[in-house]
Amino acid sequence: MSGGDAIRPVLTATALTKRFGSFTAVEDVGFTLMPGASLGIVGESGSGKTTTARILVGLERPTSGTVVLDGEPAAGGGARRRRARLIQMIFQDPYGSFDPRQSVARSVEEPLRLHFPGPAADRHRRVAELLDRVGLGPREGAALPRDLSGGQRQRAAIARALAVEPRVLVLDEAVAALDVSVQAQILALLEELRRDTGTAYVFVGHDLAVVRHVTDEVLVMRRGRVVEHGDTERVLRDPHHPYTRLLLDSVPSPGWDPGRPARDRRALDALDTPTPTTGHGEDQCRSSNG
Amino acid sequence: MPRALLTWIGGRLLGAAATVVAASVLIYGCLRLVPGDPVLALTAGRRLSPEQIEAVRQASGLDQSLVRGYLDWMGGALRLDLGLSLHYRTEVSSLLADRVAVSVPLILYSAVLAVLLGCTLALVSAVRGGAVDRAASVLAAVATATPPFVAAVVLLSVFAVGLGWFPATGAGSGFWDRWWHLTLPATAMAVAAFGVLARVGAAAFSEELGRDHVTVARGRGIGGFALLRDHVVRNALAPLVTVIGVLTATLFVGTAVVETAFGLEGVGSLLVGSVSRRDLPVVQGVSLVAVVVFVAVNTLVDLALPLIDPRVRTGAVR
Amino acid sequence: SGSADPASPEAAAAPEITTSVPGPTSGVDSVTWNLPAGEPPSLDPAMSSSDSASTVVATLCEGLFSFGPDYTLEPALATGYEQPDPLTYVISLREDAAFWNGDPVTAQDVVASVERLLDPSVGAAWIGWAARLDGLEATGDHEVTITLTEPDVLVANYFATPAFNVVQASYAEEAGDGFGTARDGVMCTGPYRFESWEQGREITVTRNDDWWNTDAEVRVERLRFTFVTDPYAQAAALTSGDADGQFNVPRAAHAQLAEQGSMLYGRSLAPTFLAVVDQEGPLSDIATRRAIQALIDYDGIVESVYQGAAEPLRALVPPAAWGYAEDDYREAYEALPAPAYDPDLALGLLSESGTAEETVVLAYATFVEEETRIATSLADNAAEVGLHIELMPLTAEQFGAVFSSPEAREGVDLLLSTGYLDFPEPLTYYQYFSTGSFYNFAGYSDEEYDRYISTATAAEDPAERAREVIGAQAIMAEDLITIPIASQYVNAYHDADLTGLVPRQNYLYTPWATGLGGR
Amino acid sequence: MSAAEHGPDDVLTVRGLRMEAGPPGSPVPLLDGVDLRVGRGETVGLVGESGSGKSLTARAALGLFPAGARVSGAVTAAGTEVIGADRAALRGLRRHRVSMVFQDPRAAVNPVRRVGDHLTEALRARGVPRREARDRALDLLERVGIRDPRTAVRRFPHEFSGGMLQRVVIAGALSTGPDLILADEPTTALDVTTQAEVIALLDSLRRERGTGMLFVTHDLDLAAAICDRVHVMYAGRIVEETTGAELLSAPAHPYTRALVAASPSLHGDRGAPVPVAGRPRSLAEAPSGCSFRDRCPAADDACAAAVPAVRRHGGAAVACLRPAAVAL
Amino acid sequence: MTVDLTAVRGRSFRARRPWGLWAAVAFLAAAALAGLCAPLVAPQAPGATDLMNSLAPPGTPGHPLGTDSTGRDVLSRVLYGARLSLLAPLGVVLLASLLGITLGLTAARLGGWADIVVSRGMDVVFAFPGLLLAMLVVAVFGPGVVAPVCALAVSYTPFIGRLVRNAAVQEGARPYPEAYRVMGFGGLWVTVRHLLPNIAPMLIAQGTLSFGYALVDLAALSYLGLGVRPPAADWGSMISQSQSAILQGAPWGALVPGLAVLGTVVSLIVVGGHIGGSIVKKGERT
Ligand SMILES: Nc1ncnc2c1ncn2[C@@H]1O[C@H](COP(=O)(O)OP(=O)(O)OP(=O)(O)O)[C@@H](O)[C@H]1O
Ligand SMILES: Nc1ncnc2c1ncn2[C@@H]1O[C@H](COP(=O)(O)OP(=O)(O)OP(=O)(O)O)[C@@H](O)[C@H]1O
Ligand SMILES: [Mg+2]
Ligand SMILES: [Mg+2]
Repeated sequence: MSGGDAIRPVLTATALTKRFGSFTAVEDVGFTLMPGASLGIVGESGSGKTTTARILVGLERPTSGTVVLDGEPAAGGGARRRRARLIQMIFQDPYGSFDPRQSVARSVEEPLRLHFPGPAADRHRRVAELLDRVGLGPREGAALPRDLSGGQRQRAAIARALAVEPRVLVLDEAVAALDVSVQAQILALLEELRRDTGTAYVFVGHDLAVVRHVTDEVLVMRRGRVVEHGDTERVLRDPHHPYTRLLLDSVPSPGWDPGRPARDRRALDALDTPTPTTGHGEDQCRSSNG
Repeated sequence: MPRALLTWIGGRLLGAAATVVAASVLIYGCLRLVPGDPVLALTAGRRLSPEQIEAVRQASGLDQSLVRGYLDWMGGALRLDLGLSLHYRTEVSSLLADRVAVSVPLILYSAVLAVLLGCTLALVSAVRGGAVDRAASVLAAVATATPPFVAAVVLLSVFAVGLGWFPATGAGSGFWDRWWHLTLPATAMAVAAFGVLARVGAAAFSEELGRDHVTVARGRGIGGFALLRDHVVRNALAPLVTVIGVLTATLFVGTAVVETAFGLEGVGSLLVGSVSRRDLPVVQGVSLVAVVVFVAVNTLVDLALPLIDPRVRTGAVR
Repeated sequence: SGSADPASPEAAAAPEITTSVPGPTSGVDSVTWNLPAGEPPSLDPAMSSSDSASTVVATLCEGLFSFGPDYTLEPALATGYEQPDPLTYVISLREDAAFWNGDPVTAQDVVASVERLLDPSVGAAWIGWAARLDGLEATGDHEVTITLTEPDVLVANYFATPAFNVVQASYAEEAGDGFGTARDGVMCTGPYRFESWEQGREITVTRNDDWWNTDAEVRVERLRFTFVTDPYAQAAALTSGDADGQFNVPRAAHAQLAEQGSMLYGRSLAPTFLAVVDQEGPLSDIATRRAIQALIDYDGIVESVYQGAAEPLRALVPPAAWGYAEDDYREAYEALPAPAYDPDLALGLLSESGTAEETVVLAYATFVEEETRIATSLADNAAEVGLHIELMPLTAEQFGAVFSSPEAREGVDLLLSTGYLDFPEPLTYYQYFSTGSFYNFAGYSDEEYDRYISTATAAEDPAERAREVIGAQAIMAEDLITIPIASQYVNAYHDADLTGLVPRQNYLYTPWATGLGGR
Repeated sequence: MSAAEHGPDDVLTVRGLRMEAGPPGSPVPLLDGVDLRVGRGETVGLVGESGSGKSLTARAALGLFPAGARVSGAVTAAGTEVIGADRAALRGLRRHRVSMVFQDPRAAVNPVRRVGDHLTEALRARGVPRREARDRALDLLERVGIRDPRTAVRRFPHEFSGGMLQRVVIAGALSTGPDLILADEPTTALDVTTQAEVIALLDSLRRERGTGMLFVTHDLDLAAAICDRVHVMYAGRIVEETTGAELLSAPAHPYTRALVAASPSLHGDRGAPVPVAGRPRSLAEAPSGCSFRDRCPAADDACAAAVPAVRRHGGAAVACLRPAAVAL
Repeated sequence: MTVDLTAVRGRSFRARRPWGLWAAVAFLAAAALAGLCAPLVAPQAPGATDLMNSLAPPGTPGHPLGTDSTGRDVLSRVLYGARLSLLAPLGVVLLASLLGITLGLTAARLGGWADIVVSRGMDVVFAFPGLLLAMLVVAVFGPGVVAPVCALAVSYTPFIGRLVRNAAVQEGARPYPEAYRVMGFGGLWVTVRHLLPNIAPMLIAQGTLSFGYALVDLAALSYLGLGVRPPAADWGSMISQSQSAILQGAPWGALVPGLAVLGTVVSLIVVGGHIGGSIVKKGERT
């Protein structure tokens, strides 16, 4: 993999495991991401998608396992800046990911100041460029996040992430909160950026249709583990794992039978719990987050 | 009871005990902070022979190390022995016991007044909104801003001296007589707490009124009193009870002012008198009792919260 | 600024002094009497140096003698005393007196009571008289003999003060520390017996129907003492009838109360004055002291602060305290210059003074509203002529400490206070300023003054004594080690249904309530 | 639009519903001329992007209008005219005839009361005795597929997962045996797999009881899959009414077409989602005339003249001057 | 006393035209100005006594608001009294804020044991009502201003500290602090540059309310004779000094400073409520 002139992976995750107390949120997750590639992570709620994403960008320290970025292990603390130059993240809630008191332009400028110290004029030019790149004008740049629409905010968040010219962009449910028409705009923008800059994507989402359109490869997670991993088209057309099939069957389509996923799911749960008489299922009794 | 709940209750109780212990260290330590020889502060104004001064020094534990002195004092406190008053020369605990009989009914009475009136005004203003709400919030702000001594002077002038409806001083004896005697002081003390509760309550009630489940309940044909009781008041109870817990502190120290103004000999006026007489054993005793009462009330509130808001039980909230 | 115009049109009319009142005609079940100084710490006569305690104890306990209306000694537990020589007092005791529990009063009880008071561990304030005490013993079942080391004409006066209050020795011993407290109460012989003390609420005493003094008809069956201290609350309590009466009514309420009940005044033995505490500092120059006297707004104080219920003073001892040789005292008093507010004079004096630039620290008690106002006004008047008086307000305890500890007097130059005489003997007060006296804080020492005082102390003959005292008084007026201000009247209020009380200073030591009754 | 087919069997008819908020001087229009109907046993979809007025319309059927809103038009739910109805009539309607299921079950259920209270509350309000109400509640929980109803009624909402809680809400909605269920995005907050289960549940209940359902969603695939008819809403107006089957295959209004094109598909061979310019509008922000004209590639001056009238286009009724005229 | 602002915010005094707010701001500005410019506007020196002209009614020439029982001009004293009456609570709030922000941010940022220790410590202090702590301190050090101001500051610290801690934890749980960390910024930088400014409005609102409560507490202390020592005067001591004159039919000496206290505190509540309210308004728009 690391040999000579061959392109080396920009991101390698090996055997990532994360425990919160006795609860295992992520277990033995691993993958490699080549420059300019796009990897999807799908799964039901609580399957560990976000936790995995947070481990990648260093917001969460894995209980075990390693993340290698551009050939070098991404250690904690000290290497924060290097890691920031290599990997960036887009959050699901674009409003919350901005300091509500700062104009969008200032928010975009801030990482530039940290990573590319230089004359202010250059920086301002670069900010204008970045905003323009994601389709925002100077008027939007001067506005506070709260005065922008959801789509505009997500564009601004992308501009900010691109400011440091990262090799990898992690998108955690980045379009889930948007209306379909706007979602399509953002997806188109992401596709265009990937083409132009060669940034690799880790796209976390629960909407299989979206994942199908933006990723080449997909991980299907269930209860913290990867249950299926492969080429996106292949996985969606010909799922190997019953859970993946369940996910696919759950998506409405003409002539859809909503009763089927329910039956499949019970069958799948029965497989997991050999003795099914444990009172109420885990779905009925929530764990502590609420 | 689930194990987690028991652990939680145990934790709260332990925390409360720790708080009281830490507070008692502070209270005791104060004596040692007195500038100069603390015994001078203790004997100030009393013509005492050197032997007597030595006796005071011993009685206050000043001849011992800080730790020893504290342990003795705290040990005594646990046996309800808080030492001797320098002024009255009787046990602080017996002084307190007599005065509690005045202060406790006063505090309870004024708490009931503040809570009933405050919550009623809050509910009316949240439900009615508009001009009623604005008028209520002005009233609440003015009430919050009225210092108890101002309220006391006004009430005395109008209702005791002017109209003669209520007695001006004394705590009365017998249930009704006492109730009648304590009405003005309790009202004077309740004013500020009433204002705070009206404001906090209006905020809590209107917040609850705006919640989806209230709309849902309306959409299911639940209305009027039942809606307010089951979906608004019940839900706003948790923040309100918390505030009421904090307000007990206000009421407790409010007695200092109001008892002085109304000539009631309760814990508050004992505290004020002892502070100006620098009767430190009494000041320490009253402070300790105040802190214990406050911590106890707030711990009770904390323990009551899971009954009011079941989410607290599993730690889902807070 | 002070009052330039002496006769302000709004000056309050001076209240009338009550000299006699109609006697009571009917009995009263219960009278509620407020103690404005608050709940007494103890009812032990040994502790009765505070106003509150004295007011209550005076109804419960008696000494050997009592003061009559004009401060003559009247028999109480003693029937009389003889003085075989100036150093010996042989006191014969009443044989029919009994404690409330029926036990007779014995000479041993008397000796034990007096000795108890003298025990330093009790900490009684009443030990001043015993400076020249040599012996005290029971010389018969109903006879007690006291011997002195040197003659002291003042000693007999103390027989009527709490210094000689008699408590049952066995009871006091048994009660120990509890004696006088709410739990154990006291055991005395007086017209009222201790019934209950609900701490924080009230002390109740009931008539002692077995009192030896069968001549006195005690009309009030029960006295309830309450402890309202806040002036506003006191006024409210008295106006609304929650309390039936009290001594020392807050001045602001006088006018209102006079309209609805009896507001009574009596001349007092109390001077309010400035005492020099530090003779070395800014007050070392007599000119500064005289300037300060000229800066006191005498008229304003009498009319505004005391609302007319006071008289300005030329000497430390007020006229009411001339218990003997009254004409001599008057002549001497009137010969003293009448002080008046005179800023021009003060300005002149200060220009001569070598210490006019220094700051004078004036300490006063904040709990006496009137004195706060006097101090405030004085400081302001001084500021107008360029003298800086720095106010040092003191709480009750701090103020008390000034009298007992030199540390507490540190930094104080001048002290504003109100003292009083226990009986009308001017010598008592002037004695305090002789060399080495406990209350002579300034360390004042004048040979001539000391000579006058010591001669007076041994002078049996009133006229001779008066002559010596007047000599001392003149020196004092010249040296201004104390600057007299005014003597305020004793006052009392009771509601319209009561009668029989003539307010006098001695309510603190005599059973004042025995005269009270229904109209 | 579908007024012609309006029959006596309808459980809900909305005709010319207009709604305005804000001070009378500067009104904020919220809804304009909304027409729709739901027949007995029918599932009718209401789709559109956020702010289009779907929830306002659904709530109007219960007489739940925003505070201070001015409403005109006619809303007849289960035979009761809602607009201008007095309290008692509205209360009766809500207690007996119409129920609602909201998007977020966690917000819709009082968090401090027991699940059992939520279920029995509406029954108790209409005078059902306590015991009977409880038995009915147990029965309902059983019906919506909750195991061990006896323990469940004594639990608190936070002890349930989202999917389970939505079942409870549905049980509560069914407790009164309504003629009409208003489901406002009942599955948006749920996982896909759970969504399927809840939809299956709603569908089976509707079929058994013949209850009409107004199903609000912004998921076109979902609407197409389960609805008999679908109304598409944009900026406070209904722009198209069509059948579930034709929604995806033959959208008539440019907005519907744009939506379909923008939705990524999982199964079909549709290409990449096609973005639409601009962002969704509320009625207050919408341009004059056709509110979609500023985002519509086929718009011209005629579209600005007036709000387009409804016209038939195949099986659909469309408010557009040139339905299906542009290929997207 | 103080109550967590979080319970009060978002309501009251949000009329469309905030007359109340402007009136409150104007009152506070006037009070502050009165304190600053007292020497310029006061008709008399605040300490100028005139025993023969005591209790002159309002409207007396030279004494627009009358005189007190020592013949001092009430207006001048209220104007000068504004200095101490406003400065002392300001001291309380500034001191409490300094302590509270430091402790709150420390607890929120370090978390774990530091959080537990700081929070428990604040619980202990919280158990002392402000006035009680002030009285305890007075019992030890004697009456005055400095000691009670420090005591009140300490007793108000938990209110501010808890607010800061909770707000910082809450704000820290929003994605933007994490976004900054992902961008490579350090925790301290994010706290100081982003978290603190964002919780500032809430802090200011709580500070405003605390100011009002401190004013009342200090006035109560003066009223009980345990606070300001004469000849210095604040409004509380003026009220207590003039209280008995009410009996003589001269209420102005107590009334005027009483109204000054009331007006100031009501204004502070209005302003604080408004700041608190606008925080929520801002949040509502998301
Ligand atoms: N800090 C934490 N402490 C404890 N448990 C956590 C923490 N963060 C996440 N979890 C738990 O880990 C599990 C996985 O969470 P994660 O957020 O990664 O799921 P997800 O796949 O992103 O789900 P969703 O689709 O709902 O976003 C969940 O059960 C969650 O409760
Ligand atoms: N009480 C109200 N006062 C004023 N405007 C309101 C009120 N309620 C809703 N609106 C506005 O009406 C419009 C339609 O709101 P509605 O909630 O019906 O949209 P929706 O289609 O349900 O959207 P979503 O998909 O986000 O739920 C929105 O622009 C909203 O801002
Ligand atoms: Mg997630
Ligand atoms: Mg909606």
